[in-house]
Amino acid sequence: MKTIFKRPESLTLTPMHYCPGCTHGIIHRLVAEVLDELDLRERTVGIASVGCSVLSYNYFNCDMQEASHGRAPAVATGIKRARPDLIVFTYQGDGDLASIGMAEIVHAANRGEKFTVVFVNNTVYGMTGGQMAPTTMPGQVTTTTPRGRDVDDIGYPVRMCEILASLRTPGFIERVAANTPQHIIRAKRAIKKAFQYQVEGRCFSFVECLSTCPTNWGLSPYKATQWLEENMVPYYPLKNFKTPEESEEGGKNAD
Amino acid sequence: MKTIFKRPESLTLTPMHYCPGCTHGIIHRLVAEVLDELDLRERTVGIASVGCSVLSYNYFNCDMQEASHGRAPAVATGIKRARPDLIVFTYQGDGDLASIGMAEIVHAANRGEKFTVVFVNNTVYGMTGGQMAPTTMPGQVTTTTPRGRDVDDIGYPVRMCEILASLRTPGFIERVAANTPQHIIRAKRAIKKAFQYQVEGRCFSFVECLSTCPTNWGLSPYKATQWLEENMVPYYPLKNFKTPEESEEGGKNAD
Amino acid sequence: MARQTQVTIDKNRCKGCELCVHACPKHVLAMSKEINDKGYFYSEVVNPDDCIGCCFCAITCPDVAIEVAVGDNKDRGE
Amino acid sequence: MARQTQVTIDKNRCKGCELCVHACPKHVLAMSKEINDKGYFYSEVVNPDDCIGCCFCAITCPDVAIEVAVGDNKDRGE
Amino acid sequence: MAKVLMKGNEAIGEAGIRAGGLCYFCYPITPQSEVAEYLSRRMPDVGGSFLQAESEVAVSNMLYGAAGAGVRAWTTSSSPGISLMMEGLSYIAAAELPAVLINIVRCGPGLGGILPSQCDYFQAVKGGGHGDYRCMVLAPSSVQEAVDLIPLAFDRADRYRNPVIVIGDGMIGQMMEPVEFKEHKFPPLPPKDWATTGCKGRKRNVVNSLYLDPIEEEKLNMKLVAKYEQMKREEVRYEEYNTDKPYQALLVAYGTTARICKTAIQQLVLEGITVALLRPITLFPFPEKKIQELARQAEWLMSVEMSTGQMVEDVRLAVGHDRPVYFFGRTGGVVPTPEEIRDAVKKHLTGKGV
Amino acid sequence: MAKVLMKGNEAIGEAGIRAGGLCYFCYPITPQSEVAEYLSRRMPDVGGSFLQAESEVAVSNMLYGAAGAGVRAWTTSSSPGISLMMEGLSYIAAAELPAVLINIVRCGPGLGGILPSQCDYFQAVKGGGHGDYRCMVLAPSSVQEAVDLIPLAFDRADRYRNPVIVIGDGMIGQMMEPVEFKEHKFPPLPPKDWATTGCKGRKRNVVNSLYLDPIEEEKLNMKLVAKYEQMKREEVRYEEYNTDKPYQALLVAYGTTARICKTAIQQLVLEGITVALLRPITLFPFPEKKIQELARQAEWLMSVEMSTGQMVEDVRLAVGHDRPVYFFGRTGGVVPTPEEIRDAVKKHLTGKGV
Amino acid sequence: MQIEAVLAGFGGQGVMLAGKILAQTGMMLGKEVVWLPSYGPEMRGGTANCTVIISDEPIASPIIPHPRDAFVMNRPSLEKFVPMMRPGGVAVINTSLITVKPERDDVKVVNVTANKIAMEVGSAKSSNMVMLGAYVGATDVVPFDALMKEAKKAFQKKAKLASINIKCLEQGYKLGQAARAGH
Amino acid sequence: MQIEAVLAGFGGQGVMLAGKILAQTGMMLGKEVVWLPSYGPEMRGGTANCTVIISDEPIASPIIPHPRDAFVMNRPSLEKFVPMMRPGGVAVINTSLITVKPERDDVKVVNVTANKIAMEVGSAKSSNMVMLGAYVGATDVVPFDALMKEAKKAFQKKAKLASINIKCLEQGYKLGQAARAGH
Ligand SMILES: Cc1ncc(C[n+]2csc(CCOP(=O)(O)OP(=O)(O)O)c2C)c(N)n1
Ligand SMILES: Cc1ncc(C[n+]2csc(CCOP(=O)(O)OP(=O)(O)O)c2C)c(N)n1
Ligand code: SF4
Ligand code: SF4
Ligand code: SF4
Ligand code: SF4
Repeated sequence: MKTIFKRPESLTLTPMHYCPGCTHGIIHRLVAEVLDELDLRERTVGIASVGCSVLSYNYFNCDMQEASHGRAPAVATGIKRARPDLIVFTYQGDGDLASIGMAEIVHAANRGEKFTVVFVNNTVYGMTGGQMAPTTMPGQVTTTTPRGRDVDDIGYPVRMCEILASLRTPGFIERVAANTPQHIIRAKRAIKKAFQYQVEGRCFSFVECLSTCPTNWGLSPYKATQWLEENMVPYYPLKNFKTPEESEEGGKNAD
Repeated sequence: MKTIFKRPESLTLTPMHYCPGCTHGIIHRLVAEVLDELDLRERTVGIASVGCSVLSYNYFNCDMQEASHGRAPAVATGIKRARPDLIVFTYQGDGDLASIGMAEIVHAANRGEKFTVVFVNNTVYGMTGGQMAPTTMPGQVTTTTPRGRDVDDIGYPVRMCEILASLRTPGFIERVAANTPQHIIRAKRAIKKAFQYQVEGRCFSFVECLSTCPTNWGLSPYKATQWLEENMVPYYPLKNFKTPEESEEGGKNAD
Repeated sequence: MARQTQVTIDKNRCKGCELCVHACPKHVLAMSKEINDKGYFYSEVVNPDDCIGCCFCAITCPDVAIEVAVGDNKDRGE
Repeated sequence: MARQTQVTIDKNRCKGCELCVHACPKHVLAMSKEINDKGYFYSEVVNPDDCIGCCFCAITCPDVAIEVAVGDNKDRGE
Repeated sequence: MAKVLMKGNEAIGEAGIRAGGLCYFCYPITPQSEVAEYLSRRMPDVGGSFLQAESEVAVSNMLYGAAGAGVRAWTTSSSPGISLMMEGLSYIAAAELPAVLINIVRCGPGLGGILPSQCDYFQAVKGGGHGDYRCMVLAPSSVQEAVDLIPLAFDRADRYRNPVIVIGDGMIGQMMEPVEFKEHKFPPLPPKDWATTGCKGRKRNVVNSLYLDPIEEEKLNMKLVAKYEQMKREEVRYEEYNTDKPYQALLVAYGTTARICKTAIQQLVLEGITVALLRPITLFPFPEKKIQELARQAEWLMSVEMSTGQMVEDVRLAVGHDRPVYFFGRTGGVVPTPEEIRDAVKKHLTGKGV
Repeated sequence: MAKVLMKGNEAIGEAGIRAGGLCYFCYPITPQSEVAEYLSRRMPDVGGSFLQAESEVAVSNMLYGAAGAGVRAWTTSSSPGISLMMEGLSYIAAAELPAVLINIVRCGPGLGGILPSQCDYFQAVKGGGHGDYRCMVLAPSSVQEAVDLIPLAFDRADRYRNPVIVIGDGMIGQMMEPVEFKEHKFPPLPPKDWATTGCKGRKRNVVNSLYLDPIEEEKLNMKLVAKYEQMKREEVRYEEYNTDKPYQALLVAYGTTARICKTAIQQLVLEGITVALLRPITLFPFPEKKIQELARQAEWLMSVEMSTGQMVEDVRLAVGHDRPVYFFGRTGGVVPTPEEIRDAVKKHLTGKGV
Repeated sequence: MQIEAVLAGFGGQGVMLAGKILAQTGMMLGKEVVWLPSYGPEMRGGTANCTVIISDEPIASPIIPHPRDAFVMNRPSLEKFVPMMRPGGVAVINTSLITVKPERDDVKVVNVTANKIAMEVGSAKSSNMVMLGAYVGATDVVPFDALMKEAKKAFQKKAKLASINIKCLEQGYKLGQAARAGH
Repeated sequence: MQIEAVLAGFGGQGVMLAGKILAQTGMMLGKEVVWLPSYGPEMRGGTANCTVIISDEPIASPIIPHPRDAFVMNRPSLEKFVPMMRPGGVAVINTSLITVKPERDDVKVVNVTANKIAMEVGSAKSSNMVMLGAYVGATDVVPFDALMKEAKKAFQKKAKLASINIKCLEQGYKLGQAARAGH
């Protein structure tokens, strides 16, 4: 027998604390597989951010730093500027990256910092108990939008790929999802590309991964994957928004 | 004789402290004229932000608050949420709004806060002595980019209108310039529209005004207006990026 | 069916989310009636012969509890 | 030329930036040889008769030092 | 009103509303997010304004704006979130704006842990932001007291035009206790004629903290000092426990730690050891004089805290070298047991140092 | 090396480079932006890294990242900017990372003014961020001393794995004085085997400050306390002035204020009044013992500060009620003159209180 | 007299609610009460617990390192909390889900097949009420009629569930009483 | 002995550089020196100033509320600084730009048409050197040859300007000396 699917070396053996069916675990595995396949584990520093994935420093089998809430891109910038030879990635939730961390992610992307961001969008603040996130869907009930998100009062969900793609600085920006095997396979491809761009020293790379939070959505894990498909995907289109190749060309023509 | 051009009532008589030829003064006057014309002076609160225009609380002849660096949109949100009947505007430089204040402006715009932002982009930190701003042009020499802004190291200038226009929440977004009489006349039209949208309670409104900093650019005031035209306008196109009417329609079709 | 495959589920890593059961196009997996050490009803292989080795179960398992192997001999010919 | 106009510059508000001089399409303004209270060479009206009342000088003055008035009588006919 | 069983965080939310805190800005953080959750449900009913901001930095500046517009504005947060408000808080104090901040303290430094702690004493009391400013700091030791102190916090914020911090911990926020919402009456407040509400019919108002002239800036500093001195004269609040009988030693403890000290004291009484407790309710102004007075009758004092020793400095400042001032603390979310405190007291009685 | 006339801020920049501070992050703020301007020119030449960040919040987290990767990282800022670093600083202290922060203090609170001040003493010394942590705090009183203390700051940051703050004011930053860059030798440092540099050939390293288990968190707190106690034993630095002769009173002052006190003392000597000065060079650890010792020979003490009274608390903590401790301060950017200090001293000598 | 009970299980098993009803009952009886939930990241594992204290005196520390009693609805809770109990306390154990035995001989163990009983009554979701009934039956920390009154109030909005829950409470109570008598 | 001079004018008139050369001269003479610029928002008005202290003793406060001497190149500087001077000091005034007279009779006034002289020598930009020369000529705070040496060093990279600047310094010095002798 030949093992065709097994636990990647870049994941530790520690069981993950995520709720049953939470797709954080899938995204962890994808990142770990990519580190294995590109043989980066021993020169990588990952940044765990504040959110359910804060304990990811226990799961990624490489050097890790835990960042303060929202500031993982600044921490990553610090590491990469200090040691450009290291491979650096951040793993951030949507509360972390799109709310409190907006300035840090926009500026890291705009400076073209040569690290990789794995952005997990599950439309809520998971760890603190399901409060509204900037990414919460219109009408979605959360613990701080008990009547559903009212877009007239607090606006529409923030789409990070769209924002970052609007910057002139070259980068790799793609949105994927972790809710079905097909989407997951594509997600891995995007994450791999993102790291490759970093290895080549090409550009900032950013993969937004739509993810579930069965616990705070109040849905079974499977129902949650369906909810994601039906509600999130139409608003958060899955596609590549930018590659450095395009940006360079585009740049030549546009400006 | 009939006076066809005079000092607006919404400016105090205090002489402004700006350097000779600095177009901050022009933009002040435009805002004041609009307040006069729409009869808003007595129910307006302006927010002075940290930058050369911090002392604008001495010049605008209405109630004023001075905000901490970059946070004028949060201060404005606080006022507008507390007293939706007031007319609120922020007056912010590019260091203030596009660097430290990135999270606050993006989120205020995304929530669709119903106030008006006058954003003065002069490509440098004027008050602190001409350091690089996020808006500094490629190759531009500043006191912290002595060899010129190196886009490979720190990326391209941030274009705020483009970023904010990428948000789904309806808004009014326009870029104008204060360097020639023609541009100034158009700038005033945009600022007036911006306030009108607020008066109608329609949306967040944002006018970016390209401005000069003769002192830190090391140019005479007139040369500075030319430099603006030749270097800034091609990269920062002067146009309307968004109106609530469009966003509403677009919204219906797109999502 | 052409090749021999083996799906191994680490029962005590399983949190009973059922994603693998839904992911499997061949209904190879089902939830047990027993609970594991953590107190979860875990996923089991119930129709091993139907497995086509697509790895969809493993791909969807958030807890990386599933390993998949394929028979070497049958493989070789392909 | 059709109407009578009057450009008034508040000499001591002027910082001598010369923007108004450049803005005027009719070369109505020029910089003085004297300095004002703040020590600046200020702008003056040197060719009042050429003024067409376009207000460009006032529009560009960052220090709001310029007022423009037009003659009422000539105006009426228009 | 009848007592209801209520979670501390929700009771705090309700107390805020009843005190007229109709403008609430927040950012989720354990262990206080339930205040926000409660208010997101309640605020629309009472016509108030609830907004979840993008960050605590934004929150502190929204408070500034709303308070500057003359509305009672407040927030709740926890340690790291409060640290992010330090610049904003300094601005609020400098612009003399009334705002109420409630810190449901968790363990630090850094991300730390979410369990109860009192490790933000210095930050609250000495001023964690830049510049010479002080906040009035109130420290309830039960859900009921939290509910009672919140109206006071709003009143004093307005009266002094100064930020007021209410400091609790995860226990107060998370636990349910029976509470009663009483009516609180205060003397009339001066009108907020300094607020930016549109200048119709009056001279324009400016809310500001920039001073280019050092003489003017020093005047502001002196005006602030005068306010703090007034607080020291008029606002000191504390609870005495067992001070009516003779006592060998005096414990000083605030918040939930004081509750545990009381149990320890009860246990000691059974062993014939008499110990008293002074519980500061205002941490700033600190009940310095009262402690000096009570210290005279004690052989020694002991500050009991969930920290590595912060309030103990203020106790030492009060009594100088006149009496030994010991310290007993647990940190990191470990809540001291009455037994530990009892043992610590006994150690000092037998002359053995800790 | 020969003396050169150099602006304080530029000298600080150069001293940082010479101390191996090759990773510098900053955000412009008066009165210290020239450090950044200098380093933007110099860093490329020495192969270091210069980055102007988007904000001070980002700066503090960049420091965290770079320090965690084992590189000497530092920043310079001023009061409001430092307030924005409070959360980050608390994380740096909690994760036991070495970083050097230089605060060229301006007037506060709020936006305040840019003139010299010492109003951030509490923030630096008591910990402005959340949680139980302390920074080592160094206070130079001239450009030369700033240049000399910076290598020490980097060394001690590494040695203790703790943030070190150097506190100056606009005078030190803006003025030119003659300076000499001396060679500084320190004992070898332990290898940074905890840094995140890629786990090749070793177990993986984690830089973190989250503790779910209160016992573990308390262990961290105790480990930090042990470091601070070691600093108190080994790192206290101060300068004595005129203490070798008998003196009636002892002034305590740091930084530029201490320089002015010296002139005042010279003036007093001419009038036959003998006064000594203790100038703390480390504000934390504070020269508590030395002050106690010197206080014995003085009738009274006076803390002289550009604040409304902050260090005076530490002086009082040191001497208790054994001697009167007076305070003299100017704030808001008003720098006290030697004459004022002289007069304040004379007032107390005649028995009249201030 | 002060009693402390920790109530623990999976999220969704209703231990928090059971604790609240118990505390509410104590309050209505004029006692001092505290209800303190676990909070924060530990929740993510899917477990939940709370502590209820009922006392005649003002309550000192609401954090109880060593509760007198425990009421455990799943195995991780058993493993976590039973070892912390004070000798002499009562441990009510949901043997529907817990197959191992607690390794304590100094506490009184009350075994209840809570899920099974609740299922029989009408809804597996009411297993928490079986447990609560059994706990009160085994300890008499509060009079049963007072408990019933508060439980009825708690469920009054959901008439359907109410009767099932009440029945579960009664069944549990009987079991508890029996176990108590049994020793 | 300690002397303090404030040097003030518009931004661009070169008062900062003049101050640096003076301080540098003091340092090379083995004196204690401090050069302190004005900084911050006041700059925006377009004025600039610095203070130079030269002393035999370590220097206490570098902020001098009442300087002995002043060297003012425009009217706002005259209005700001001359009233602050200590009695007995020397005020060097650029009468090319300042038409009003200082309202002090207790300081010694040295009038210099600095712009005019500099223009005649070859560049209006060198008016600061005329002023500096005049100040040193009127006060002898440092020996003129030492000042010349440092000035030459300061301009050595710009050979063309150097000679003009040096000439301006000399012209100024002569005027200063004359004014000194005149009283
Ligand atoms: C400064 C600060 N504010 C708030 C928090 C509390 N907090 C912890 S996790 C979190 C949000 C997490 O949400 P998200 O980033 O979406 O990640 P998820 O948990 O959903 O994976 C918040 C607000 C904190 N730790 N620090
Ligand atoms: C927290 C904080 N950081 C930095 C500063 C210093 N500062 C004052 S103004 C300014 C930048 C101003 O630049 P910009 O916003 O572009 O306005 P301009 O002066 O060019 O009009 C900075 C960084 C400050 N006051 N507060
Ligand atoms: S709370 Fe949501 S995001 Fe967090 S672990 Fe559970 S399911 Fe995942
Ligand atoms: S520094 Fe620049 S932006 Fe500021 S007032 Fe002068 S010219 Fe205007
Ligand atoms: S996907 Fe994994 S955790 Fe979920 S049921 Fe299957 S084996 Fe268990
Ligand atoms: S534009 Fe105004 S300030 Fe400039 S020269 Fe003309 S009048 Fe003077």
